[in-house]
Amino acid sequence: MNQTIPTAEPITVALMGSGGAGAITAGSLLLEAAGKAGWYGLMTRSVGPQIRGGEALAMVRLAPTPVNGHGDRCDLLLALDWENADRFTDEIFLDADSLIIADTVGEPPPAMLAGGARLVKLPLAQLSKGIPGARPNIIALGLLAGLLGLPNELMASRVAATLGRKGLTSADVAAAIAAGSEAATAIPDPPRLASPAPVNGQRWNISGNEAAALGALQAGVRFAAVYPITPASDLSEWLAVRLQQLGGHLLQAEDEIASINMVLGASYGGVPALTVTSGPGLALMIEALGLAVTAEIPAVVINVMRGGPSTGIPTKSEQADLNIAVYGLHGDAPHLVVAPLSVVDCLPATAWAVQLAEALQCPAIVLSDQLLGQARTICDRPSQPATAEKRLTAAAADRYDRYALTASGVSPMAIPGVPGLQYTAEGLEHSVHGTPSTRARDHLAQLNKRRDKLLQFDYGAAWAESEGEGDTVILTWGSSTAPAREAAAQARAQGLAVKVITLRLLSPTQPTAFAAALAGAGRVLVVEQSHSAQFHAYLRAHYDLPALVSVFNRPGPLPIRPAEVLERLLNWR
Amino acid sequence: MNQTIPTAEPITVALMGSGGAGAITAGSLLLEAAGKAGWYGLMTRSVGPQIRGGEALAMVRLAPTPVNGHGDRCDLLLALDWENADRFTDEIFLDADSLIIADTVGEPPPAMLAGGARLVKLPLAQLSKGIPGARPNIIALGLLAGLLGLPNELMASRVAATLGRKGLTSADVAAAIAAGSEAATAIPDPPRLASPAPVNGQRWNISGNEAAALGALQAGVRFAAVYPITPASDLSEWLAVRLQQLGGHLLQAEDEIASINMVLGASYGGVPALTVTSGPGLALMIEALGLAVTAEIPAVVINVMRGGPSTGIPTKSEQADLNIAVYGLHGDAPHLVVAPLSVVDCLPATAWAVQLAEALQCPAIVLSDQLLGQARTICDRPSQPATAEKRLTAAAADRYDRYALTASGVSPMAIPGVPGLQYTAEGLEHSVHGTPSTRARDHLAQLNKRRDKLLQFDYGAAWAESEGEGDTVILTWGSSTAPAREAAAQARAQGLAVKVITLRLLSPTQPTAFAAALAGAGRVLVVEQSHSAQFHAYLRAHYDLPALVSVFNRPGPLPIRPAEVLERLLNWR
Amino acid sequence: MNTITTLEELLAHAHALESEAVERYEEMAEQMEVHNNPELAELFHKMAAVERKHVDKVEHLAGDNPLLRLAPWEYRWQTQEAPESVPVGHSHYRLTPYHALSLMIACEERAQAFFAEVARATPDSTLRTMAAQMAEEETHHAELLRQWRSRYPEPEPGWEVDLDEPVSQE
Amino acid sequence: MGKPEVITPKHTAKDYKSAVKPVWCPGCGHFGVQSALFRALAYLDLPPQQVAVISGIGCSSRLPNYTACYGFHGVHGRALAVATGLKLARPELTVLTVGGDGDGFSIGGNHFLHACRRNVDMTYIVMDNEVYGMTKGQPSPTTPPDWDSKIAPGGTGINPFLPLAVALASGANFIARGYAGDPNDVARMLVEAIRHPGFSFVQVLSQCITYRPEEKEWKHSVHASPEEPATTMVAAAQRLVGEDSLTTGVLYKGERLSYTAHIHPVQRSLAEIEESFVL
Amino acid sequence: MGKPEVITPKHTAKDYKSAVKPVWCPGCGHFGVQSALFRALAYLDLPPQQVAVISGIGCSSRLPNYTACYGFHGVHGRALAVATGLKLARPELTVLTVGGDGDGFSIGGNHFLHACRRNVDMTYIVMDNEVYGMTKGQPSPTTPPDWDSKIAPGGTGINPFLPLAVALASGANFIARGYAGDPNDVARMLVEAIRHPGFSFVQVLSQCITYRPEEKEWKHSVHASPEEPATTMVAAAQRLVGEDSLTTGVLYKGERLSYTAHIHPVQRSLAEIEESFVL
Ligand SMILES: Cc1ncc(C[n+]2csc(CCOP(=O)(O)OP(=O)(O)O)c2C)c(N)n1
Ligand SMILES: Cc1ncc(C[n+]2csc(CCOP(=O)(O)OP(=O)(O)O)c2C)c(N)n1
Ligand code: SF4
Ligand code: SF4
Ligand SMILES: [Mg+2]
Ligand SMILES: [Mg+2]
Repeated sequence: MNQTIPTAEPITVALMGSGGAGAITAGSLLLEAAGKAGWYGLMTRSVGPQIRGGEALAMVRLAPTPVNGHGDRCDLLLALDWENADRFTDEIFLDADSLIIADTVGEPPPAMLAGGARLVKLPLAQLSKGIPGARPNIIALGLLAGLLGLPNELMASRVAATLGRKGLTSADVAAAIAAGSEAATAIPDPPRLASPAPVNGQRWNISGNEAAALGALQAGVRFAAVYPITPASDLSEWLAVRLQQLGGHLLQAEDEIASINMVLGASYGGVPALTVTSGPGLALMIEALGLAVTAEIPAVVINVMRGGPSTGIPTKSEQADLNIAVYGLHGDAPHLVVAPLSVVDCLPATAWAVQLAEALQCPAIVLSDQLLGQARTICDRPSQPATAEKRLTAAAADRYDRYALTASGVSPMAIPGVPGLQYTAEGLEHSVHGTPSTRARDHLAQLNKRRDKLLQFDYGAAWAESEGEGDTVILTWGSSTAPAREAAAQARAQGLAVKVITLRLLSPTQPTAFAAALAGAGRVLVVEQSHSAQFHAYLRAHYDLPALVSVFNRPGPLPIRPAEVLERLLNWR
Repeated sequence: MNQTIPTAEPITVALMGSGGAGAITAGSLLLEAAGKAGWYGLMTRSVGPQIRGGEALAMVRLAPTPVNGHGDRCDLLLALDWENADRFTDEIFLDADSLIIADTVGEPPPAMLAGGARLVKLPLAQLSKGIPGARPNIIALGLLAGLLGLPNELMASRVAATLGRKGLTSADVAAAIAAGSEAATAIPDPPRLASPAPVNGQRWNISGNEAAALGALQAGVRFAAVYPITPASDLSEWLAVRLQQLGGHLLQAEDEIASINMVLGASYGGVPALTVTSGPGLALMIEALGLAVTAEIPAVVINVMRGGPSTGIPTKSEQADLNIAVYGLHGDAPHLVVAPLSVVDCLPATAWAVQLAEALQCPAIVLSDQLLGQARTICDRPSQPATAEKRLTAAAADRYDRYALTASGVSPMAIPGVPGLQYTAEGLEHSVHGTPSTRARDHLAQLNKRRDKLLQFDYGAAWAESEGEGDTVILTWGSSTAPAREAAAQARAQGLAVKVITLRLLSPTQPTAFAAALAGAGRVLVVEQSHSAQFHAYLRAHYDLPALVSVFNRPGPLPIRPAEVLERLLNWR
Repeated sequence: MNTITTLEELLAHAHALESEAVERYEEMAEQMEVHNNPELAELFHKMAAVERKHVDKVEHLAGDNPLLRLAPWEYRWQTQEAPESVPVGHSHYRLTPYHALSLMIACEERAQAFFAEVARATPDSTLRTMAAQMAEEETHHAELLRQWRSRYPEPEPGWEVDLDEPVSQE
Repeated sequence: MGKPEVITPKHTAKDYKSAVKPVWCPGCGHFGVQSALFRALAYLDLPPQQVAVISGIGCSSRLPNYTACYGFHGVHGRALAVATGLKLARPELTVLTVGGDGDGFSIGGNHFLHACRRNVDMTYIVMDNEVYGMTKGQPSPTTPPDWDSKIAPGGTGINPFLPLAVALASGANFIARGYAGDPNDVARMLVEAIRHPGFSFVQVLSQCITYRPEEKEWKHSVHASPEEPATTMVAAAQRLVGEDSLTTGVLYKGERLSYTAHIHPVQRSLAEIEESFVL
Repeated sequence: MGKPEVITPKHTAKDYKSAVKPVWCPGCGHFGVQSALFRALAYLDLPPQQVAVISGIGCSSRLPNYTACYGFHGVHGRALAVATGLKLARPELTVLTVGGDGDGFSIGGNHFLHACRRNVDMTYIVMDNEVYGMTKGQPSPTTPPDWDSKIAPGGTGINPFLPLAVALASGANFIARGYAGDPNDVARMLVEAIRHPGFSFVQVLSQCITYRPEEKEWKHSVHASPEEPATTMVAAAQRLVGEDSLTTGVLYKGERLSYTAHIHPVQRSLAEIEESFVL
């Protein structure tokens, strides 16, 4: 083992390889092993355009405290090979403190050395040759265990548990890990992890998409109809198995239009239901979402955003579906839009969205993104949904008016099967009874009702999260929260007081709560990952902002980095 | 003939009847005859929910000067019967100066007499009995000719030309008109029309939907694929015949998704193409519009708005598809949105939209509405499209980059068939060549290009229309223009200087031109027909407005009335 | 199966056989480039170059006589494609040189079998001689490839295993 | 049909009728379909609250509001998807989908294909008038190619869609054709259709007197199939491809298992699922 | 097949190949379809600029970028609509639509139905691997009901879609099935399909070696139809309903007139049309 003093900072390890080198698998195993050893962590991945055998990059950040995003730089790059490494030069920031470990064969692209990173070559492939079934990526895991101070046994047991099926014996795994770990001793001055704090409570290993699905289940979803689409399909796939186990059902529909309409059918039948998609699929669901608004049927769409417009960049993240989510429906169609602000928050945010949809008899769009959804985190056990809002169902009555005007705007909803409450869910404008009507007074009454039920509802504190205090406020949402918060922390370290407000409830707007949260703010920096500054335009349209507003918006496919935000905080413009 | 002095004001005649009484036909004939006699006019209609035999109302406004909207009150209601007249009490404003003429059978609903209107009963049905083939509505036309001072012969010739086919002889028509006209003499003090000015140039009789279709043809559209939907189908139906005559083609597709994709196919093939729809159909086209943005394919969607959300109120007008039109696409997808501001303007506005779409290789949405589209007007011959922007096509080159970065942002487009320029129109993000790319620099370059080509284009003065001058500015769009202008005129008459700015180009936004147009404005009244004040939120998001902003927004189904706007001008709040 | 009866036809087949091999090897080389297997990319490029020489040779044999060109489905292969084309399903991004050479050997063997069958079935002696000669050459090619292959160890079972999952795109 | 069944139902046809008055044109065939449906439901003695009637948009699709059952008047062309979701979520309900030829075969074609294929236990009634009634008389997929209309002057030139043949090829388990002018016959088919497991498709020729007045002639041209329903796809294909589209009766009864929704009993608790995330 | 045709084409297969390298997995059947297409186009000697290749989204739908023809890589499932618009606007082009079973039969099902029915003169090639390759191996409409996958654990339980039978019932004018492992045979079908007037549908069994490695076995199980193509719908229905889905060959050749687009010569000028509005 090396003797360097561990730093208190998180460290970021990049694992890169191509054509089946197993970089992603290695990254997951590193995350898991570090988690087992008591660290928190986050792993994201980046891949080439090939279905298989493409170049791949796993970025793993580990720390003794919770990790929500990547930092700006990479401490350690482990290159299993250099094929097409060029693709990743934009994503791996190496500086003079960075260490690159690579196989003896091949050379890094010059860009990766430009920052002055130290390059150490090791015969990874060579080392694996001697051990039956071993591969360079397993040697690499041993090496990382050695470098980062993870016990060899722990690493070996994770590897054996995952890869055992693929014909590797425990002894061979142990030998491969040991060989790698041994090789680590030859590397002077490696980046080291601060020791983990003692673990209190349960730690979970979960992806954002899994978290969203679990949140939905916790909130009572028992039916889903979906159509596969990147980067949302893994959510559906996880959900399919669990719904089956829970006595519910997930159906792969013929298309997205069918999915959302099936969801409306199930929900009309009284079963909380959802669908899962990404931009192009959401575009196809727009018409039916309008029906859900008018006919007042609860429904949830989890939209895992990817690079747009059109088919765009399906494997990468962007926050550019905000417009379609909040404004996309034709006519005046108020509805709910909720955005998780971290990988872990995918769980409570989605659960909340389901509850709100049920309670308000309205469609809710959950705006997650590829970065959150496909990231995997080691975290504390996520909290259960805070509230338990449910659908208000109708009881027998003399005359049942499905769309009765009530104080809350929410009318009791009859569930098919209950005698005496038969009604027709109606997409035409209608009277309180649900009979089609073209009358001005019916239209106005129902428009008011559909708006007011959303506006009058008490969303409590969950509408936003605030961190820090200061005259300078960052306004942001979703996956931009992590870099914004990290930048704010760095600014604070430099003496600038910064408050970060993240909106979780994007629609309906919350002008009063917003004004309170922003009270006293001297200037606002809006941070978002979109080319046209959609979030800023949305804030401007519906909220009062201070006179001094600066906007940092940048499109994907690269995630927003803390340094970019910090630069805008320090050089205000 | 009566001796009352004709007023200089326009007069509004309502013709009402049910179950085959022919009120709408009578309205059209009145409009036409008045047009022939030298008057300008506008006719709108309102109907019950039945396919046939429902209650119907034709509102005809006539004046010696061009008519763009209805006023606040009705001078003359001619009720062929009183069946279901209740439905129209919100639409026919009768006051003490109003005259109601009705058959001797039946009684008006009390609401129609509440304003103090004078009721005259005449034996219309009785009068028609004696004349073979005549109906009360023809007698009524004679009556109106007599009352309004239209020559009997002129009216008779219009009726004969239109209804002749239905088995009515000219002599019988003449007799019926004469009988009605004769009956008019019995009515003291009728509303009278100011004499028309001598006619200079051609007068046209055209509906907004026809005007839009003609504009598209003038701008070169030779292919259309549509799916029927109220209130847009009549546009398609008119177009179908004319495209056939012009050697083009209109195809009724299986659905709206097919329509818009067919349009993209034809346009990719080099033929300017469009589709026609209303809210629910537009919702289904959203995904393909994103493709048109990314693959840079010109395409036009004429969206004739109706009451929303969802199936809503299909036969009535509303301006509530603004959000979906400007913001509905997923990802950052800049595109064009153009709104005609009067029935006649449907022609040049649509022609302009086609030209812009072609020149900017981008989809354009024309936001018309039921009020404009289904209204019929007697107007001066509409002006030809002012400009003649065309698609920039590619010529042979060594290497053809379909998405080359150019100064204007517009890249020459190859048309299939031309050798050496083969390329693939691509909905994935791509390099300049059109090859799929996930690289940050390609994404940014293409996002910039797609935005900048729209922003850099010189739209000239057509982006908006301004009327009047004053410290008080009304900002409005589309069919709200007519009542806003009429209110402004009335305010001016009361000493309040009001300027009315109507935006024709809704997207992209024009901040510089807007600021210039608004320079010196002390306060702004936003006027729009939507429940959630979509236009106001859009203006707030993208333009700088003065501190004093008031919003008059009201949903459909009733048209905005000048008096409502005037009230807001006079009692600012 | 009706057989080849003229020299013209034989040359046409030989030409198609070699040129389709070039195309397939180039295709496989590209696959390897895209899938980060540079060693194999090089190997397949090399093989394409070799086959291209064979194309030239057939063209030379034909002399001034224009080569007969048949519709793709009119060739009388005994296999689904021209015998020297690696069947589409046999590629893999984790191929090793050993595999690649084995695929190539199989190609040469199929080509040998094809020409041998032509030689066997024809009553025409000129044709027989030329086909036999071609078969001979293919045997030789196969032999050279076998020698080449002997330099590489036979890959262990599981060579195709990729620990990473395929990627979901679009 | 053998000996008449003696029934003592608790419900009569009018128990299924709501207070909402149809906006249909007097003389419209859809009235006949409505009567047939009420008679069938009464015969089956289904409590109205156990029946859900799902539709899209069109004159025909207005039906749910006219029934006293649970109704769903959704968007154009998507009724079968709504019905599928409902039936999977609430298998104990009797789910009926109703609509027009435009709704079902034009914009709704994909859901029609896949509903047939999926074979969820429900009944789909298409009131086919070979035209778009609601939007003023445009051609639908079943309209004859030479039918002149404003939107397709001189006719579409497109061969009519064969709903029964497509239903068969796509996997529908029960296929019948009725005529709105013979509501009792349609009622009989509906009873059979509802009882038959899996996806049952009943096309009812239902004249649009406003835009296709010539359809009044159907009463002379429809004719009952003299044969028993086919029970194999091959036999049915023989009958349904190239037939005259005016033959009424139950034409095919398949034996495919209906989609069970794979709804298993609960095997695992949410807590156990959560447990799987624990490191 | 008689005497070999002697051809002296100006184009060879590689004239149709672009410089873009496929991202397809090595071993993917789509390579075979690509070869077949290039060979067919070369045989037909069509100038690449006269050919447009239209697709949706999927591994298979990536093909246009790999050709040297005019290409269109649109959105998922809508290729046939794009192709229809293009062909009607530019009848002189050879329009080919390509894509996968997911793109064509799942999300694109409605356009498939209506393209068959409309019978516009173009060729539709579906590279059927009975799976969604691009999105990681979900079942498609043609996937066997018991194929286990993450999204449908234990199988979908849904009978596979019969593309050829549905194409026939919907009105396709030419129906064939090929196998990607036999590109020359596929090329032959494509040549016939392109030459045949009206809507030609060619399903090509094209293995997905990544998600359906068992499809490598197709090479043993596909078998050429011993019969000549059927020429009537009834005869074809007999063959296509209840067949084994592994029979290759041209299975149906119809004689329906292709949709002429009703494109009449110019009959009236715009000025004359404008005249009609003059009061
Ligand atoms: C998305 C969408 N597109 C189009 C329409 C317009 N529309 C309403 S009903 C209808 C067709 C109705 O025809 P059909 O289903 O045959 O019913 P019918 O009126 O003939 O009974 C159409 C096209 C719509 N409401 N929504
Ligand atoms: C609207 C929309 N929905 C879903 C997707 C995701 N998607 C991309 S390809 C594909 C299926 C591809 O399957 P198939 O057409 O069979 O092609 P293959 O990859 O098997 O060749 C799906 C569902 C998308 N791009 N757009
Ligand atoms: S238009 Fe036709 S389908 Fe509609 S109600 Fe009238 S007759 Fe019936
Ligand atoms: S995933 Fe399947 S269909 Fe896609 S390229 Fe790979 S083998 Fe072909
Ligand atoms: Mg119909
Ligand atoms: Mg597939």
